[in-house]
Amino acid sequence: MLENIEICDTSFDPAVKLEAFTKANSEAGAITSFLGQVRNEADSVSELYLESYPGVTEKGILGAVEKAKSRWPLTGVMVIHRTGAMGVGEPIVLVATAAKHRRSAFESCDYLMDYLKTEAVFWKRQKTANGTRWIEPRSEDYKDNDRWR
Amino acid sequence: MLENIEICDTSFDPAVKLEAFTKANSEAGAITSFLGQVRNEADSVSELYLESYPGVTEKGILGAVEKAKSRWPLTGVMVIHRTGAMGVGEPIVLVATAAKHRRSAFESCDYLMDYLKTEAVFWKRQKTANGTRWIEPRSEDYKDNDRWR
Amino acid sequence: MIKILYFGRLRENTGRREETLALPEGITSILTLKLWLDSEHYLDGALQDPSVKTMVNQTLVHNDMALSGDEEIGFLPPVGGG
Amino acid sequence: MIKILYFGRLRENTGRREETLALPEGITSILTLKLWLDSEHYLDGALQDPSVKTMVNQTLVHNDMALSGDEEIGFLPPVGGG
Repeated sequence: MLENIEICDTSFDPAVKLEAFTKANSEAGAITSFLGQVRNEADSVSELYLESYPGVTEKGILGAVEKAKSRWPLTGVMVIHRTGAMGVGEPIVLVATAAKHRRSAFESCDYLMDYLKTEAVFWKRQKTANGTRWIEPRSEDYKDNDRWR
Repeated sequence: MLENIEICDTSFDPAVKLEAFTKANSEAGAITSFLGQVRNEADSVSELYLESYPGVTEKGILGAVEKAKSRWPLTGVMVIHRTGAMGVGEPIVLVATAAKHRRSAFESCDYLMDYLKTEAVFWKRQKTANGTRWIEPRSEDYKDNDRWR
Repeated sequence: MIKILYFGRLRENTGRREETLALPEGITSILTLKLWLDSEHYLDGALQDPSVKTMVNQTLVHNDMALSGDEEIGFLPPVGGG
Repeated sequence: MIKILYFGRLRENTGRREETLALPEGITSILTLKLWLDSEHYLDGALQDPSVKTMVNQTLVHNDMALSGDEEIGFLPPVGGG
């Protein structure tokens, strides 16, 4: 079982990370990945800032990864999450899962993203033309996350 | 709308393809990708061979991409599919979708993979220790595909 | 002349990827062509299998499709990639 | 000494990321600590908001959790990353 969880406060290159994950899982039939990037919004988000609770955040993600592993037969999991200040187009989060069949890979990746969006211990502040605001998960995010209960 | 559909009879590098797709979709919030590779099975698949019906295969995939675009608000779609002979660990298929929110990206990628598995005009032959056999979609594949009707 | 394309296992059944021939006398539809090819290539009913689909000029057709003798005909066993 | 960590908007409400202090006299639980901090930092009830969760030594606790004066206490507004 190949596992890689990283919380980093400087930019990462999703292509490099995913290539390493793919190489390490070259005999898995199916690899699903999700990349979240800072969007270019109509009201022009110029910056996103994320903070974590060091120790607690990692432990929570590790718990979600363990749940994913017990629910789907995975051969590899990778979760990389940024903290700090990010500009438009910068990667925020990269999740990749590897399994024999695609259903397990898709569902576990989707599950981990729902966890990260609604339960992972991060706080997110958006800077727009109208100032800054702390943003919480949307009701759709909570609904998505409820699918796995 | 960034769109890239390729059917190629020589190996491709998924990292390079996905990096280009990600660069072209740097302002999308969400990118989901799926990579299918030749599995290393217990009964030792040593080779997978895929053939297409040139013209018909591309047209079918284009139709599925159009359906995906009408169903989800996508900003980019990429489908790359191998034909010919492939060894264990070699990429068979890479699908990536980009959207504002992750649900659209996940579902459209999942949808396109179900299409490719069950409806795309390919034929697949497996070479194992016991000889070769033509393989058809599993009943799970058809069931997965029925989710989108 | 008609051009016939065999895919997947049908290529192995017939021992060929494609063949080009004049439409034999009396063969006027997909159904009669299939029966003729089946006997010609000793296919043991492989083309009659309901899972085998037929395309004429790259469009799916039924068995009663009439032939003029100037078509591309593809015989497609169950498809699936990925 | 107790170490108090403020996250997200609470950091802006209190104007600080963390503070270390001796448990004030009479403050024996999370509930009384919250009330004391609220008045101390003019938080207008921000810590009392039911959406704010509390961790003692990195474990979620309820308001009635007793304090000994030697803890790391985190106040967490609603979380969410990605």
